[in-house]
Amino acid sequence: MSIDNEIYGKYLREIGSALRNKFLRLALSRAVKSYRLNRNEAFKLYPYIKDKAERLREIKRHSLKTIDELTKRTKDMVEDLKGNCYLAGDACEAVKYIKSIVKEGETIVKSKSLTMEELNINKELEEMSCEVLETDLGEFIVQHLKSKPMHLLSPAIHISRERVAELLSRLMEKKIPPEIPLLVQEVRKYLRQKFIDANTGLTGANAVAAETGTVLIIENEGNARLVSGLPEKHIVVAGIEKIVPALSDAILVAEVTSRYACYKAPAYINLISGPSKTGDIEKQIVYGVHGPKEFHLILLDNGRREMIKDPVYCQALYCLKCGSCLYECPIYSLISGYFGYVYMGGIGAILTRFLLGGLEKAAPIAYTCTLCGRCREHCPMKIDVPKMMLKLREEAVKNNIAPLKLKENLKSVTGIEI
Amino acid sequence: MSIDNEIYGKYLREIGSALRNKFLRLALSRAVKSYRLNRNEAFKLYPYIKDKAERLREIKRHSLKTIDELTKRTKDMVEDLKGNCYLAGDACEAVKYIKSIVKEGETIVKSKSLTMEELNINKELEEMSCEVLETDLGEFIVQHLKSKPMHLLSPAIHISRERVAELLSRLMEKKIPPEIPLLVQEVRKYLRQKFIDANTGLTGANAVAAETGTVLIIENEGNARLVSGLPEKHIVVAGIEKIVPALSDAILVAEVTSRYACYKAPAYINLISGPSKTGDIEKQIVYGVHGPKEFHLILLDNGRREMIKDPVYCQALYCLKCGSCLYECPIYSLISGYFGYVYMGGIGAILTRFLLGGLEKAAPIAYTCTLCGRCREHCPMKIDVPKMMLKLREEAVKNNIAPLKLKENLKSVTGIEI
Amino acid sequence: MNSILLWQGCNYRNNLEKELKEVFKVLEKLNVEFETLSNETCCGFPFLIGGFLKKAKETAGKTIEKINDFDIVLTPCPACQRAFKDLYSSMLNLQVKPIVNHLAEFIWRILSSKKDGFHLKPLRMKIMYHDPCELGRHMNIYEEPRKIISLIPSLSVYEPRFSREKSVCCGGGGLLFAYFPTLSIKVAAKKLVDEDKIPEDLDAIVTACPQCILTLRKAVELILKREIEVMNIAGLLARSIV
Amino acid sequence: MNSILLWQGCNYRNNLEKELKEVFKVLEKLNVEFETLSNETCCGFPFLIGGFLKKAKETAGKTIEKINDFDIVLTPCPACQRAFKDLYSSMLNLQVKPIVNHLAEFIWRILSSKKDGFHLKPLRMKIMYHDPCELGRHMNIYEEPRKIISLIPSLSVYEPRFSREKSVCCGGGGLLFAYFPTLSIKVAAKKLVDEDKIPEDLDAIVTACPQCILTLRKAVELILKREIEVMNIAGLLARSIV
Repeated sequence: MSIDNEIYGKYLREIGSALRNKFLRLALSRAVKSYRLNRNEAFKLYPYIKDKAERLREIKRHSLKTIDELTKRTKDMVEDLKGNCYLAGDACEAVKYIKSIVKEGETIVKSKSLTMEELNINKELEEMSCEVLETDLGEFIVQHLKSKPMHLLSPAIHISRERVAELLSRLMEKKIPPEIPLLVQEVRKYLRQKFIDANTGLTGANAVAAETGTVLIIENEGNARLVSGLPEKHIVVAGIEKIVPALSDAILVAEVTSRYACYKAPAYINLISGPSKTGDIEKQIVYGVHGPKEFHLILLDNGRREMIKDPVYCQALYCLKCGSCLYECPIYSLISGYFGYVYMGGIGAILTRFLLGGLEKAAPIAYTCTLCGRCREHCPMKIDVPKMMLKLREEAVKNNIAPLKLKENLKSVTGIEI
Repeated sequence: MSIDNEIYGKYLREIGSALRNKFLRLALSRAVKSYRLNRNEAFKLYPYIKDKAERLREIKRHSLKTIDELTKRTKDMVEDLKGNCYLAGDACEAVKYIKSIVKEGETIVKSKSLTMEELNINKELEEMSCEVLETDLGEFIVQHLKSKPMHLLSPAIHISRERVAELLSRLMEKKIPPEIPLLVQEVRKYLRQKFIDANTGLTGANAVAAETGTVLIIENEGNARLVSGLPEKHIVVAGIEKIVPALSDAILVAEVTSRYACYKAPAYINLISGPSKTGDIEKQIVYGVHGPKEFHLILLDNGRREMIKDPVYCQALYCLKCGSCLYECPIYSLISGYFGYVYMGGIGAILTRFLLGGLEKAAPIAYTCTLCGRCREHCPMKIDVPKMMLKLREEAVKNNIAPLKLKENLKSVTGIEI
Repeated sequence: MNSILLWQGCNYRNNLEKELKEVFKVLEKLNVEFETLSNETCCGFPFLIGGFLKKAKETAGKTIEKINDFDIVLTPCPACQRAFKDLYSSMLNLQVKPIVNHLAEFIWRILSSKKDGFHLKPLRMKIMYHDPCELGRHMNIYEEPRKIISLIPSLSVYEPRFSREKSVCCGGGGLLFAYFPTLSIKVAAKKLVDEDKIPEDLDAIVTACPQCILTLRKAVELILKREIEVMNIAGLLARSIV
Repeated sequence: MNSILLWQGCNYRNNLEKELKEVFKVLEKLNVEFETLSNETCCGFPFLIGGFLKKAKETAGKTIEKINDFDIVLTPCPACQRAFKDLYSSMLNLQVKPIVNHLAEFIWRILSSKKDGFHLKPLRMKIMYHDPCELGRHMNIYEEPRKIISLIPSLSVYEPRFSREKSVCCGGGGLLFAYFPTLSIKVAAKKLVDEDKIPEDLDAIVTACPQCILTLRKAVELILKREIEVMNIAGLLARSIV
């Protein structure tokens, strides 16, 4: 197989089949419609949100500039609060650390985290005979159907209620009709016992406040609260770009992310600082009361410091994963998560390049982008994706992996040999 | 029995016995010492906290002035998010509402809330054959020992590890040694099953953000997360004075409260907006996923609007319940919660007068205060407790319930008949 | 007087000959004296955005030699315009001497300066103006095409719900039309139907970029299967100007 | 010259006669001409803070009549001072004409103005100054007593960890000494031992309020059972001034 085919072939075939998927088309246009409706309502309720986004952009810029200081304060604070804070240089180190905390055969509950995907942790933990469960409804469905998440916020957008009913009927060994509220209840029941049995909870973070060593998690279903609240051990994996100076900055992240993700208000914002504790008997501090006894925060580099140093790519780390760019992207709104690898959409191409997949996975995405810049208009952080795409393509060419078909085509159009 | 004896007699006898309680004295001086140590450390870590307190004072002042607007926005938002918001005029109405939601024989878990004490809800629910469990460790101990909470933040400060061990041995029907970490673990075990069985969770709130309809709960043990996260129904009772305009204001409440309560960072700050929800299957919104299906916010007046109208008493509603004044009060640091009724300390006298107990319960506290003003110096909101005490005493005299002994004594000192 | 070069661009030269003639016609009607190059080749834009920077530099160097003697370079292609005005300098560190104008800017300047020197006859048709990404979001030109359109009597203009900064791409940008034409055309069809929600009685889509014309035209023909014209703004003007 | 009234206060008149004599002595040494009232009665402060506002108004009215002819009212009792300067107006809406000074303020003014008109002999003792709540937190007078003390040679001053705005109450404020003396004295004892952590070799506690003197003295006698003097700042000065 040629390198070109290896890099582009499967990707293009997937897109081709996505284009023929009628349910996906229906689901996507439903999703885009509800997204826009919610967005308009959310923005009307919060007239100052654009100013807040602008303020946050400045905070993010400043945070990346002072990342070393911020990382240090975070670590100091988490440890001061008797939590553990580990600075992982790459995915390998992070996995090794997690494996040193988790024991063979544990039940492990997870709540949605893109960053965790960089670790391929499910496979790693399953090798330790652990049962690893995604608990976000969409992720749960995708995991059990061995499918691929198709959206940051609605990973199972491409799966019909009938397929979910089939899946659950199989899991629960009884006939479950394809009614959505019922399906949700059955997943609740199924996972509730898993939550209770779980030894370790794994989550990501939407922001980390250095000043207080606080992890912030936004969610709607209430699974992250249980993942981080019931087991004896809670492990958080967060990219270093999630760190902001103060708690109020982290809240700004939550506000801007939520609004641009079109929530009037997310049901839950969880702020967690170290393990649970009490001094209620004779003022003696004991760790691990109703919540975890062990709290581990893994701050992941895994290519991020390299990004920070690059004046063009750097701003990709401002990304809040609000998904605002996706539904407004002409390509994504047609083929959803197929336009991406793990990180989706145009911005996903840059993250893929640095964090997970490398240039070979990023290049096909970069060349599927129309460079139209609509994402930049909708991005709360005004991330200049087209500009970064140009640099990605430049890198692809330098590495001799630009798509052959494109080269041929350009030659025939311009009459110039490349 | 004379009115004077009824009002002052039992109270003075309790104080007398508190003065003779050696364990209480030891526990209190231990508590004060650790409070001051933690306070110094916390203030050193957060040099701007006094400015934040000043900003918050302004926000509180403004919020009380615009309480009608804020209440309306809160109700609108909570309902928009498919939660319920009930404006309770008094404790009776609140109780009636709660009883309309809770069913006979339910298991009910509670997390610490002073406001809830105004409702005497435990008794009310027990009459419905419900099992009502305090889940904050200190409250749990106090509840099961049928004692009285002695501090806002450390309700069981007056109870020794030996007495706790005795209690737990009885509850678990096995011998449990008086080692504090072990005691904590046993309570965890005992309550974990209750959390799982519970039908309804009751909590208070440290702040309510009107803009987003969000309830904020600060805690360290992780019980509030389970109370508000596991049962099908979550009921919040909050005084209307807890409402602030925006989420960032609520976070300011959390920061100032925590710092003045001497936490470097509380383990958890929970932000809850409506019931749990998902749109993960075909974008159809379903309420009640891993968290509660029903969310009820009760905004309680119960005398607060009367306070707001009074130019002197009004500022008692700025109180964050941080407990900062208590350990620095010459009376409280000697006799703890005996200096108070349900709401403790000097500030407690004013709250007692309006919210729970009335003037007859407030008067003995008011006359036990030295009016020294040390609380005002330590209060983040600079609440002028001595000034309000003078007004309370004036009211006591007007209602003919000033202490007889004092009158006699003043006569003998001044030679003037009162 | 200024020397003016009409830079035609590959797409016009190779694929849009009829449209190119309309450009000539309009410029003549407006009494613009201009030249064209007999040896015009690619400006390098496809190489620039394809990542082929070495090739782009080579091509750009040659192009600059050809155009630098003129005072004004005029082009109906916003990609060429952007290459000259922005990308040559930002990506290749090369400078272009002449003033570079997109055709729409240039035409509007003339139309607005000599109010009585020409006559526009009414066009009884319903059109929609599509903002090309290269012209709009990338070069910030939104108003001139609309102003030109507004001068034509009797024209009914449909403004889609997303336009200007929020306009939806035709699907042909970023070389996608060259790399993956099926996807490109599907984007165009979705744009017209789901995003712009073009009305039943629309007669024409007017735009200002040759790539947009090609992509949208394909979508109209192959997927929408409707009789909607897709035309350059010069083509519209050519019909009206007397 | 100004007419000066020394308002003695009930506590001095009834319970601290020795201390009152020391006040007289100091004022005489400093050549202050002053009068006292033979018909001095309660200023009304206890009624004010006890909630007995009607009685307070009655008492205050009579008091004002007695003191309004003077230019300056001088008092060793900060409660009386606060009544005259603050509470009469804020709680009763009554105004007092003369300037009202606490003794410590007044003395410091004289001492600081005539540097050479007096001689202070050394006192070889270790003292702690206790800020009375009425004088400190309520009237904002923290420095004058300390400045007076600092003039006395050889004196060793122990500054407790909580002082000035953060000073711990003696337990006698707010009529608690009248209402619940046991509690009051326990507060005083706890204050001295746990809060001020007074050193082993402390000879005296100096303060500027008769109620503080009484409460702390009781605690020292009954609970601490130590031989520590509790004295007024005038008492200290009386010993030193020649």
